[in-house]
Amino acid sequence: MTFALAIERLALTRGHRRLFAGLDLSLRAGDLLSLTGPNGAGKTSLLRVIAGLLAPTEGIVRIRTDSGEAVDGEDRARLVGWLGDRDAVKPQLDVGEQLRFWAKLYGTPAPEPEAFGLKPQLPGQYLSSGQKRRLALARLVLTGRKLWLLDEPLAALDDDGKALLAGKLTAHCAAGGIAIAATHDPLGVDGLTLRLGDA
Amino acid sequence: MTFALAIERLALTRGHRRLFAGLDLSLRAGDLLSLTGPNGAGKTSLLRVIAGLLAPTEGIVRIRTDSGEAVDGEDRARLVGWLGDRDAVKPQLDVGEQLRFWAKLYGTPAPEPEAFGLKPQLPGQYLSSGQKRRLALARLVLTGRKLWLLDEPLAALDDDGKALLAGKLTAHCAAGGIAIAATHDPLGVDGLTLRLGDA
Amino acid sequence: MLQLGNPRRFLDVTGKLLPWLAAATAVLFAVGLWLALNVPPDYQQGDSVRIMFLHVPAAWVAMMAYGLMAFAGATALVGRHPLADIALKTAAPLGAVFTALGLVTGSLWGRPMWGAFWVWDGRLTSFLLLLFLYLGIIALGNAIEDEVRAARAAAVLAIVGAVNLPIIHFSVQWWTTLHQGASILRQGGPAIAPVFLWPLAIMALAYTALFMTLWIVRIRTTILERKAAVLVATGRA
Amino acid sequence: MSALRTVIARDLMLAVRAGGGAALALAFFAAVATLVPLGIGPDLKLLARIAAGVLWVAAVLAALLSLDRLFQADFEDGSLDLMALAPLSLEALAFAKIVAHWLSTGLPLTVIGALLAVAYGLPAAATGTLVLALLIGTPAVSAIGGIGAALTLSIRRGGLILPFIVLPLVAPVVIFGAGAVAAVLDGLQSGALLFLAAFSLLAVALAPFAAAAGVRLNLGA
Amino acid sequence: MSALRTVIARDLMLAVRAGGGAALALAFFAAVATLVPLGIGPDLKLLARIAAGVLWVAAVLAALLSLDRLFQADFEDGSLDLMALAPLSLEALAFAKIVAHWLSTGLPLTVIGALLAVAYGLPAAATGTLVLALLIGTPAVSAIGGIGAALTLSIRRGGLILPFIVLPLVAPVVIFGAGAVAAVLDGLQSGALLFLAAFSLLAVALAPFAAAAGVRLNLGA
Ligand code: HEM
Ligand SMILES: Nc1ncnc2c1ncn2[C@@H]1O[C@H](COP(=O)(O)OP(=O)(O)OP(=O)(O)O)[C@@H](O)[C@H]1O
Ligand SMILES: Nc1ncnc2c1ncn2[C@@H]1O[C@H](COP(=O)(O)OP(=O)(O)OP(=O)(O)O)[C@@H](O)[C@H]1O
Ligand SMILES: [Mg+2]
Ligand SMILES: [Mg+2]
Repeated sequence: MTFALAIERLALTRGHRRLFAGLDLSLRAGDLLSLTGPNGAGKTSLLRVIAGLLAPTEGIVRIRTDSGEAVDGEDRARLVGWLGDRDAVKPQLDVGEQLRFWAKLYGTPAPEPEAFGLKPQLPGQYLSSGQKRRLALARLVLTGRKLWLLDEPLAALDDDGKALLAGKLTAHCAAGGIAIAATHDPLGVDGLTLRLGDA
Repeated sequence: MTFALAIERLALTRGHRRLFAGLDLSLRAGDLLSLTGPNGAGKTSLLRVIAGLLAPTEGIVRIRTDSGEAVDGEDRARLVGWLGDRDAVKPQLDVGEQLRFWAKLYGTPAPEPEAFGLKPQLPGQYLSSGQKRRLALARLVLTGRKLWLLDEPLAALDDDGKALLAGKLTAHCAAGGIAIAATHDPLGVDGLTLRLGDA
Repeated sequence: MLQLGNPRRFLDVTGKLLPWLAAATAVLFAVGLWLALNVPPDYQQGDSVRIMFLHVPAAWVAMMAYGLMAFAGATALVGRHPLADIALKTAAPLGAVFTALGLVTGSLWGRPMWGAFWVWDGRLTSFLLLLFLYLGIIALGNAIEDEVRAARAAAVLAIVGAVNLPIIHFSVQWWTTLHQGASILRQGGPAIAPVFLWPLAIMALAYTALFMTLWIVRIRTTILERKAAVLVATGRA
Repeated sequence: MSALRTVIARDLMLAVRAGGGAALALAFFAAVATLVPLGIGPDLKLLARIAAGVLWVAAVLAALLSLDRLFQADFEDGSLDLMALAPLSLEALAFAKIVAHWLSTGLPLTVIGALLAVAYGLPAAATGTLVLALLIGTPAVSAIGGIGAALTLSIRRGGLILPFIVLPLVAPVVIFGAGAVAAVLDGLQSGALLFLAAFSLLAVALAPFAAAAGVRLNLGA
Repeated sequence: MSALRTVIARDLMLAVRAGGGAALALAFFAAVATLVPLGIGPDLKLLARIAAGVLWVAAVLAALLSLDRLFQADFEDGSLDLMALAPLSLEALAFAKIVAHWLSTGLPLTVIGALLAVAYGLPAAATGTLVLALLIGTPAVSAIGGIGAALTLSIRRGGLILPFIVLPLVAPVVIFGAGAVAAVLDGLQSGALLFLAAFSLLAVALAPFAAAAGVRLNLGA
């Protein structure tokens, strides 16, 4: 048995607008999926549904863990690594403090900020857009979760940052993880693609 | 005499870190400049200095208007169209209300939201990342200013949005404007490039 | 009770019940008001004692309505039942109206009794807070667009707010207060002349029947409205 | 002129819609007024005695409450940059925001204040004076609060500015405002309202400059 | 357990650093206490008489002031999503946030409350009771405020609704808290402190569940 994600007949309607319906998807350990589609197609919404943060209108999302256990409902949350479209960076804390906090919360070791091109003493308030994105990426990596959900991970990253991201994605999938990334640009890593509703 | 921008010996130090120094630059009507460089190089900071929102440590920024008048200091603000890294979208107002407000404030006609792929009745709270970016772009266009400063304008835009941006940039420069865009990705329009400090 | 939880069954049963309930309300009010107008004037309060028959039952029903609403809220949260959602949502405005009625009649009574329309005593203030609570629940329910989420939020608040009920009731014991102490619902039996007791009891029944009638009507209309909305949305109407 | 009106209209709309601003302040005011009798007991004579003081303090605090986000929200989401670049001086912008704040809180506070004064059993003449005082004094509160809000915009320890800058400046408003009512209650003549008017005028005239300086300082941060 | 401690420690740090949270609440509390005597005049007997009520109302409002952003900031910047996905139930998260809020405001408010009571001329015995009452009662305020903050998280008119939710629920705290002090002043026996303790216990025990329900509800918005 290996880690796997199965989505069946998933549908979501937000404020009278049907974003997607009858969506089926199955991914296995090692798969990387690029989620594309026009602005407002529902990429972010789909990621939230998969994470269990948003209830779908219909359908189910189920994860099979390495031990063969089928996990759905709220328990899914414990398997998800999240990189949202907002950076969740606190202006009052410095880079090191933020990483240590999340590491403690997720019960994993905190990574070296330098490995992500960040200075540990820099306060969140002074970070440039790309530096914030790098911090968010570091936080994703530290969760150690097997299902990564990334929302526009390339935003604000420079070439070096993009290579860093590609490296992390490759390593994650090679280690038996699954990653789904909503993006408008190529991730620089081979993988599957799902295009959501062209309006 | 045509519209022109001249930067001389510009230097900026933020919190003990020298971001750039001795920067000289001169642009003329029709020029499009891509500002590139690694995360934290100082692209956003340079744009703020040019707009007059941030005082440089050294050097000057001067604009010559069509009528040959040389404008520097705070008066520069009146010539700048700004698209920041944050979207300045209010959750409580709908798309149409936001555009009408900025149009009135800048004393120009409000554009059709539909021309930017937006529904006028959609509340700011529900906009997707790309929709917010499109709103910010619409706001830049409505200012009617001759010097455009754009910070990561491509972020969150889909292919159609990128084409829209490229079109607006082309039209702006063709009409005798100047545009400077901090970006990590090609804008899809021919132009000059300035690369800031590789650390 | 369980069978009533099914919306269709609820419509059936209440459809038969409703005319009787409405008739009972009318009769109770007629008798109650007639009695109230014919009791002898109080030796202290004179004719203004008659406001009691409007005031006290209004206050009681306002509190009872809150209790029922909170119960519906608990059912909605535990059982995730759509009918409980509707019961909660429809009870709130009705309860608010009865609370307002209790406040207005109390104020009118307070003018001759205390020389002021309003005093800041414990019972009056806590009853005013009950009105706020009702308004808060209504506002919260309306502020959230999604029906299920709105019902759940309102339910949480309704349950939490139930602590206010004992506070209103016991407030007269806990503070030195101007308001009448417990004279009817108290340990050791009512301390009120029997001539007043009977009309008061009948008026209390009348108010209760009125509340029930209105509540059932509102629940029925909401069920039918939602059915219609589903039909329209699915293109079947 | 039209830019000024535009900003005022928009800030009013945000204040009303967001709920965060105007409604919260009013609800807060009403809350204070409701809680105080619960705290000090139902003695009507005592309540009438302290009514003016309590209502003034409550009104000032309610106004200040919504003031700390006067520029903050626009600063955080980038709107302030765009406003600084608009054809409108920062002074005019600050003035517009202060006016909008007063219209959305000061003015309604005055109206609610009248109701609460009656509920507290304040005599009619004193209630009239209180309302007049609130009408004259609340613009000063909006203006002074605006200075504080601008100065604390990006300062990390902004919270401390409130007691050290705003409090000493609003104290005269409370003193003259409540003093005017006390004088009426005691049947005395008093120039408190005149002082209040003078102070308020001064505050409204000077605040936009101070606030604009504060904003300018913080944009470059 | 360790996750709980981690969140508490981080929220405390944010409250202290931001200035917005803890410092603002304390400053506000001190401001009310300073302004009230200015508003009602320097009558010491009167001040002592109303001290407990005024200080309680001020403390409750100061605590509530910082409460409306208890979850808001984390919601807006996306941190709440990450916390919902962390190995920590939403109930535990809500509890941690309530505890952190109490530590950063309720507790210091109690200390400052003691000082202010003395400044208001409250007798020693009554001051002791006031401090005890604040210590017992402020956790309930944090807990109740937490419920309100969670329920109104994503609502556009949240600010308007919040006082309606919170006010009726905190009223008992003010009543019993100030009542306990009044009883001591009048030389009466009173069970107010017991009631307060019971109410506070109930509030703290139940609030995490209600608040978690509110957060869960709003994450899907
Ligand atoms: C605005 C003013 C008033 C309000 C908000 C008010 C509120 C209430 C409430 C909530 C109750 C029900 C308490 C319970 O059963 O637990 C009640 C009952 C009662 N009220 Fe009032 N009241 C007001 C004025 C008055 C006045 C002026 C009188 C007469 C002097 C009065 C006499 C009574 C009596 C006799 C009861 C029944 C007591 C019992 O046995 O529970 N009320 N009122
Ligand atoms: N107030 C400040 N004090 C100290 N350092 C600061 C301050 N503001 C910004 N910095 C630092 O200045 C550098 C430049 O930031 P800037 O936002 O200009 O970078 P950028 O080129 O736009 O980067 P990105 O590509 O990530 O957007 C960053 O390293 C940042 O940490
Ligand atoms: N609560 C809501 N009520 C109504 N409509 C909503 C709500 N939330 C989101 N929407 C709408 O749902 C659509 C999908 O939004 P979503 O953020 O999932 O898009 P996206 O594919 O991520 O777009 P982008 O590429 O711009 O990030 C948008 O059109 C948005 O306006
Ligand atoms: Mg998106
Ligand atoms: Mg940048």
